[in-house]
Amino acid sequence: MSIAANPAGGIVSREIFSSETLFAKELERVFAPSWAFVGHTSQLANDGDYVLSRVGQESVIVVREKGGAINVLLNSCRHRGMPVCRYDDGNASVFTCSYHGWSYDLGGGLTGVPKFNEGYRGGLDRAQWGLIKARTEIFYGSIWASFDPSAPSLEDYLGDMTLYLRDLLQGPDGEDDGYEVIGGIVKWKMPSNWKFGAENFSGDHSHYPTHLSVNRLNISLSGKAERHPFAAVKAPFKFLNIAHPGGHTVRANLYEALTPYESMWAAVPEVDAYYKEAHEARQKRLGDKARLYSRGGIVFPNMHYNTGGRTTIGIWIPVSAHETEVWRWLFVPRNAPQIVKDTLRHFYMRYAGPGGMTEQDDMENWSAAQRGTTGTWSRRHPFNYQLSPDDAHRAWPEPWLGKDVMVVAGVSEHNQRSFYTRWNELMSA
Amino acid sequence: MSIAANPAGGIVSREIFSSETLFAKELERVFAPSWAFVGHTSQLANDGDYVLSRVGQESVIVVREKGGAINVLLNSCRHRGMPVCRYDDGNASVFTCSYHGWSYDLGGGLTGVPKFNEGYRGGLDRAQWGLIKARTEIFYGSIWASFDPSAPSLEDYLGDMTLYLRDLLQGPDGEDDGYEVIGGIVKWKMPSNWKFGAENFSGDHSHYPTHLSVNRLNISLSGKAERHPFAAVKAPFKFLNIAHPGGHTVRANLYEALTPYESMWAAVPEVDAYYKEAHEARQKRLGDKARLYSRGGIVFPNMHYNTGGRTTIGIWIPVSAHETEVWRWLFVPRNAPQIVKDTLRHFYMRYAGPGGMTEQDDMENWSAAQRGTTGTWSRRHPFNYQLSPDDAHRAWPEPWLGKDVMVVAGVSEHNQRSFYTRWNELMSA
Amino acid sequence: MSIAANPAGGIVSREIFSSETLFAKELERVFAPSWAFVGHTSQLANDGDYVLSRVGQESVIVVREKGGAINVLLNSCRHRGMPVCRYDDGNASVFTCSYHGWSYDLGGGLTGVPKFNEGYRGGLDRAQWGLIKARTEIFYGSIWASFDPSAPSLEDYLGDMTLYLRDLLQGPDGEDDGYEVIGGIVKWKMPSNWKFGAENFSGDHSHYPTHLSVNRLNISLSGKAERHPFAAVKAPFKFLNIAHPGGHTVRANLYEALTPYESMWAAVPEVDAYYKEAHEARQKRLGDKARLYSRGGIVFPNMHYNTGGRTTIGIWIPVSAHETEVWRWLFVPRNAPQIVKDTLRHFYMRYAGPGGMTEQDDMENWSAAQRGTTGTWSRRHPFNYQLSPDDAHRAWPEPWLGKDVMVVAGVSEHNQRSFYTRWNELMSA
Amino acid sequence: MSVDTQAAGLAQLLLQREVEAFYTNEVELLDDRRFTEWLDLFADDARYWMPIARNVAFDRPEHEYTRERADANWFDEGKDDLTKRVQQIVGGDHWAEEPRSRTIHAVTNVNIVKAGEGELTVHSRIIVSQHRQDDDINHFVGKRIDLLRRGATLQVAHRTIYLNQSVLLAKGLTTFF
Amino acid sequence: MSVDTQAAGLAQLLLQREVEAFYTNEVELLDDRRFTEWLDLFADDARYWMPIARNVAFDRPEHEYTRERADANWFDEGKDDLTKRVQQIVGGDHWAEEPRSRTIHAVTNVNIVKAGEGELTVHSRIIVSQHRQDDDINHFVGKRIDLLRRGATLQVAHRTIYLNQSVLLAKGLTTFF
Amino acid sequence: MSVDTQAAGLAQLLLQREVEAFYTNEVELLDDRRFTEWLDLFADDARYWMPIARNVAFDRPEHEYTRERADANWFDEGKDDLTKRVQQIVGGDHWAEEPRSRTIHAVTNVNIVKAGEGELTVHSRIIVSQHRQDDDINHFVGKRIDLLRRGATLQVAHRTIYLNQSVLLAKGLTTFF
Ligand code: FES
Ligand code: FES
Ligand code: FES
Ligand SMILES: [Fe+3]
Ligand SMILES: [Fe+3]
Ligand SMILES: [Fe+3]
Repeated sequence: MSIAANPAGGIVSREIFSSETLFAKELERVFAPSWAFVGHTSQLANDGDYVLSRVGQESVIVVREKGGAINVLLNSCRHRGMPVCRYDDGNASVFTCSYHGWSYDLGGGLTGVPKFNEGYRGGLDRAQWGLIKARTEIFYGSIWASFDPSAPSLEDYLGDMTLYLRDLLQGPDGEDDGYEVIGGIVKWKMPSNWKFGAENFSGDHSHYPTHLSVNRLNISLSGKAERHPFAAVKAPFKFLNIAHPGGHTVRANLYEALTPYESMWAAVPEVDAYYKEAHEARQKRLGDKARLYSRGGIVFPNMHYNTGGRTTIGIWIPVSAHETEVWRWLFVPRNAPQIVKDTLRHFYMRYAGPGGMTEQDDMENWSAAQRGTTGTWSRRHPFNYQLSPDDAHRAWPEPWLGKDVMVVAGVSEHNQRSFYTRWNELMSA
Repeated sequence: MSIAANPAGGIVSREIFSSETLFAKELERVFAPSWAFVGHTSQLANDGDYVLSRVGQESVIVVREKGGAINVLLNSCRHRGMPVCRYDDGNASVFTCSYHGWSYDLGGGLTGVPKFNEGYRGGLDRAQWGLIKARTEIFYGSIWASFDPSAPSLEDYLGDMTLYLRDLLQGPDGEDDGYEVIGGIVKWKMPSNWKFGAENFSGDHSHYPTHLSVNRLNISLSGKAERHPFAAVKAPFKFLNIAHPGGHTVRANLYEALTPYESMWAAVPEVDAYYKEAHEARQKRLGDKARLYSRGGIVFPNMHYNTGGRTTIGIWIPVSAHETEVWRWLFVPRNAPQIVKDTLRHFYMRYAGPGGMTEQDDMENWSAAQRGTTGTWSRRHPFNYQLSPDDAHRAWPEPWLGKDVMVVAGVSEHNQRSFYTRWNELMSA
Repeated sequence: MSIAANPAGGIVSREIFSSETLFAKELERVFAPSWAFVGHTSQLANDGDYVLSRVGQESVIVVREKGGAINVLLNSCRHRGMPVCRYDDGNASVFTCSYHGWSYDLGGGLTGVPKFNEGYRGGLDRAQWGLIKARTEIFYGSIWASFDPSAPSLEDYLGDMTLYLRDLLQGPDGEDDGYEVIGGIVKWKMPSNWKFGAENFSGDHSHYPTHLSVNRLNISLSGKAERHPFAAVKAPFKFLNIAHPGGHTVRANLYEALTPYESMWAAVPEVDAYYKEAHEARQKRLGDKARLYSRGGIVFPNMHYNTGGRTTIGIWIPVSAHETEVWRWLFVPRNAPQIVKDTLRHFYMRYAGPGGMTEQDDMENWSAAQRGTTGTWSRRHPFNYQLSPDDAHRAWPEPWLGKDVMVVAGVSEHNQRSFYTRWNELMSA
Repeated sequence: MSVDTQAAGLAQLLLQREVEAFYTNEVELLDDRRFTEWLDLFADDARYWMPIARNVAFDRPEHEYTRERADANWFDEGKDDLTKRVQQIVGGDHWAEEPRSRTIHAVTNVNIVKAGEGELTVHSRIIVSQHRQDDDINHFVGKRIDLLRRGATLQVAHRTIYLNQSVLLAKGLTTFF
Repeated sequence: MSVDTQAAGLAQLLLQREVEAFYTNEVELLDDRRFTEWLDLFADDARYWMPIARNVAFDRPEHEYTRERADANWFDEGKDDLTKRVQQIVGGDHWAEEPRSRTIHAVTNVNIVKAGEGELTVHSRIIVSQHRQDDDINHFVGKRIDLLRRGATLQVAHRTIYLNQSVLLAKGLTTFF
Repeated sequence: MSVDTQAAGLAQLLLQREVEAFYTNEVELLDDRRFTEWLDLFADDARYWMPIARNVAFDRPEHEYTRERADANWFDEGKDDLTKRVQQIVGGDHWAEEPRSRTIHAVTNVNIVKAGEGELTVHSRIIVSQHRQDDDINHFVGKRIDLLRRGATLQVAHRTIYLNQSVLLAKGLTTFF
């Protein structure tokens, strides 16, 4: 059975965006067996620092225990389900439940139970009743969690995507783990299915009519028209849609050659100077691979990111078939001058999220399109993803792009087809 | 299986008003195969004029193309479902989607696709990806649409109801297509099942306790007590409940003879004069059939209308088992003096809709009764529609009332029984 | 099949708090066959007095007919479901429906039907179309109703619980039917499953971390620390968790001996004096059984009560799996001086309900815990009710506590296990 | 400040206060259900108009609201109509208001945009919260334009109320604005 | 205007301003969580009363709200009770307010209906928006009647708050009105 | 009252009125979509800041809102940015505002907490109701702190808006506050 119709052929049923039955199944089949991005090590500077995050719909505590190890714990008391942590962030040595007082250490261990001896009289095996602890892995500063014991390792889960994720987390100068998160996770709700967001970040390059207004206004800081700073670069490149068999996708420019820096931030000379220097350092550090300039992508199913002056990681939190909560972490280069950090921060705020001049129009369209998924007649007609079909190359145009990736150059709905194909595999099994 | 219990016997299950499962089935079985009223030609004066309307829950564009033909198009882009028209009304030569820019002509044809050649490379058959176009028919100015290719023609769907619909659309002087819609479709939501409205308009003549207050206040303009202008007429008549096998129903007075005009609008002499003249012209034009004075009715399932100084057509838009959106088009005689148009407009606004002194109390009762459909115990006890049973006559008292109509004279729940019998046929098939 | 996992063993599935499917089943299996508390005779001083109440989700009219008999009628017109009574309380001799005017006498009999003769022509058997009347019983002033003809008598339904219910309704001086309801039923909504409330009142003695703040503030009027007036009493007692096979539960102190009054209301000397006198009168009246001092409990499934200076009866009205409406009747000793009534009224208002400093924190925890019942991962891990297992004694420590009760002394989750065991029996049958 | 400037300033403040007090008194009458006294705040020839909103393109703002005395409107009537509405409510048989609504009206941002000889043009915002039974709840927020006539007291000669809603999210407009 | 009329007008305006400023200061204290200072706005013998609304027939309006010092009410208490409520919140262990609410109170339509020697009777509307955590949200709208006592400063001697809701749509009344 | 006291009282009232009129004018400009005129109310070097709220423990109130010019915020920008936002809306191609919102802004409890030589610090509450299409509806309630600069007219030099929401319950902040 194919739930999503024929995604490889560019035909996707509308029902997958509106059926609450399929939504419930998605949580089990698509979200539960996956790895989730839950934060970044720069959020946890000191032992005891914690921050709440989400794995699928679940609230989790991401906490740094004594010695620096990071744990991801299900934020639900084993006694009667109460969230044991009720603050967005803070520093703690123990989490004590406000309902009946069970308390847990930073590894989730149930260390305190009122009336443990005289009440439970040996009948409560505390080792069995600790907070549910996720498998946790750190990848170049990014923190990942999975509650599924049968999921592959994070590295296997990512596959060739490790290249792009590492690249994302490298500073503009190509140094590993070169970013830090600024204060304040941006969180909001939108009235559309999470997959509208996912497919957009996976690579919806034909949606420029959405952004007529910001293109008209030149919101980039390149001093030139368009909304992207990198649009100012004139060096020849191939625009690549890079799809991974695990459902991850990447949008990237592959420049034909290593070329000198071209101004992308002319509006703020200090920033332009920083990027020039970084550009050169990166070429030195990465060599030929510095030709790769990522623009954004997703780690299947719901982590999404942008680069190119808007370095952010986000998650689409599935609330219902018709509602999604969005969280965004804003990244700035760890070692950049303050003016670079400020400029990027400001650029992001004006670009993305509910206050962002660009993404406001994306979300308007996603939420309006959402209504087209429920009607008696309209839902009988599938969506179309047939742009640029049948031309994917494996491990192309450079083998180092990944041995399993399937790549299409130019504007295409290839990445979206791949995303729904992977989704369909999991759902139709 | 009989889902509605025994509607012909006046026994109707409460569950049909509250079950979301039955509601979903209604959309498929009752709404999908029907014809829907979507507007009136007077709303589209010029080529390119369009207005949004609804077919069942679906948003549709009713548009007049070059040359005057009227099309009804599903307002959902075939690419990714976005509504291609986002304004309640206007004038257009093309509908361009704000998401990825597909554009459609006024016949729904997909005329513009960005990257059509270099992107789709012949793989997209535009003829297959136009907007979904409804079958559209015009009946004396009223516009009707159906998306069901296997539905009968509108005329067959209406059957004998054509007589009453034509009558509704005749001016007070009996001239065909004698009405025009005034500006502003009245739209609101109410917290009750759509069938409470449908059964009321089909003929709920025993609900006068609902309207004690307006009867007390004499809101008619007849200068006499009561809320209806026609209540001032003293000529003898039979009050008829006229039910059609297709589920349509009519409430009408059949006067015993052609009699001179009796004052119904004494409060506004110019209006009274207009109606006197129209009364005489109508008798001349229609002869014996002018004895028929319609008061209101429904075209199955959800079009409803009133006459008698409140000439309006409305639709009950099914939102959920517990919520309905209502739209009302207000009609005035096309050729009447302005004071007649103003008086009727004012009379309607004070009578019907959320601002109407009469219908406020109807909706209060419908929404309170709605709660009686969900309780553990109350829903085990069906509703009662046994008023005036077993006395329907076919094609009576005049054969020209329709060869298939079943008629009961006097206060009765006959029309409601017929409505639910038809509903039950479709749902229980 | 065991829907609640293993409640007797202290393991309860989280799904029973969040599944709407189970919720619908609860209405049929748990609520429908039970007896419901609907009010108190002191609310109906005169013939014709009525008050609206609830049986499960259903609205009912509790009315005193001529001669003093009390009826409980389903508040839903048999014609088309309209509530025939639309006021929270009042005095009436007939209930006339505002929709089509059917009218019912105070026994529910359908006495008035417009057009009864000429319309229904003998086809409507009024005896069959009266308001649905519940079985009604009065127990020491409390009014109970059941719509289930196969339910046992109230006395059999209560079993040994009659002792505790009678005790609850005895004045502080031990006189039967010694309480009256003060004006104003307290009603509100809370975003959690009704069973969080039920299990709390059934006996959640380990939830004191919930009430750290009020314990700190000494909101009791004993002049001593703690929030309960009875906490000031130093006479030795056993704290008993008393569970009935029908699912009812009681929390009570059983003092070791009849001891002199110890001050519990030192902050208001007149109140203290009243309680002292009542204490002595009660010992005289009840003899050895006066050692029993109830603190609260539940009548299965959703009636709950507190004593000990907060004499209240409440019901958890199930709205959905995730929402509950709460009603509370406040009782004061019928014959006490006004200052006692005022003090108790004030004590309650500051203690319980949405304005109550104590229950605010209960409800905060219940509604936060509610979220722990839905998550993909968290709902795979059942709740734990294993506190003080395996130590229940039948009819203990005094046989007069009830021949079928199973009792545990001290802090325990015994009552909760019993509650869910009974629930599970009904649901899993 | 000169004495004259002071006097002018004071006069302006007193006028502002007079108008604000007029509106505060009005909402108190409405919320206390003193409807007959409320009617007295309207001139005998007063008009009460609440148009219907449409969703239109940016270049057709003039088409956004339906027209007074021409199109369908939520209200477009005179004092006689308002009087009938009041008479309907007070009778105890107007089911949509029986039991009665509990309403709270708040008026803010009173702006005297024109103070003519015998008339004032005043803009304001009105926030209305309406509760009936346990869960029949409406919230309305509106922009109001009044023509107030100055006589022994102020009176409303013309009132316009713009609601934001296009599809009205209420089954009945049984309160006043 | 005569000088006397001017002086009277000015005095009236200053009184209105004084009362409005009192309320504005009050809502700022509440929203800034300066609860102890907020308590100072109440006289030591102050009463704070919020009755419960019932749905009653049109001819029993006097039965619509429960009675002070007689029936069940949402609040019917004195300054000592308010003080305990404040002490509860500030301790960090009152879970219904931990994390704390973010509130915004707005007061409008301040109406000095009686200005006696030492006391003012003042009506107003209060709009309260309360957010906690991500989705614990309450909106309250109320009609308020205050008895304000005039001393060195104004103080609330008696406050009545009428909410519209009959079944309260909140699990906790943890803010002040 | 002495003449001097009177003059001082009057001056205070006139200042209060001036500021209230400034805000009333501002909301009328916004709701009438006269955005270009609205921009004129801001100084060229004005800052417009709306932080993000976090749910924090009672003893970390200083961490509750994100920091200006340091953290992520809903807005943290200057007049050039506001100007771009206005230019975006008026073009007819900003889909999130096409068709346009119908908004109603209300400002209450205007509190001049500091009146310096050339500047005023003013607190207020803002209530915003936004409707688009049939059911795209947002309600925002905020606390505002303005620095107003006094010149020929008042101008906003710095504006802070505190919303109660932590997770924003809107897909777009396309109106102004
Ligand atoms: S729920 Fe956490 S200790 Fe009971
Ligand atoms: S959704 Fe219409 S062009 Fe893509
Ligand atoms: S619903 Fe009661 S008489 Fe018709
Ligand atoms: Fe985009
Ligand atoms: Fe009617
Ligand atoms: Fe408790």
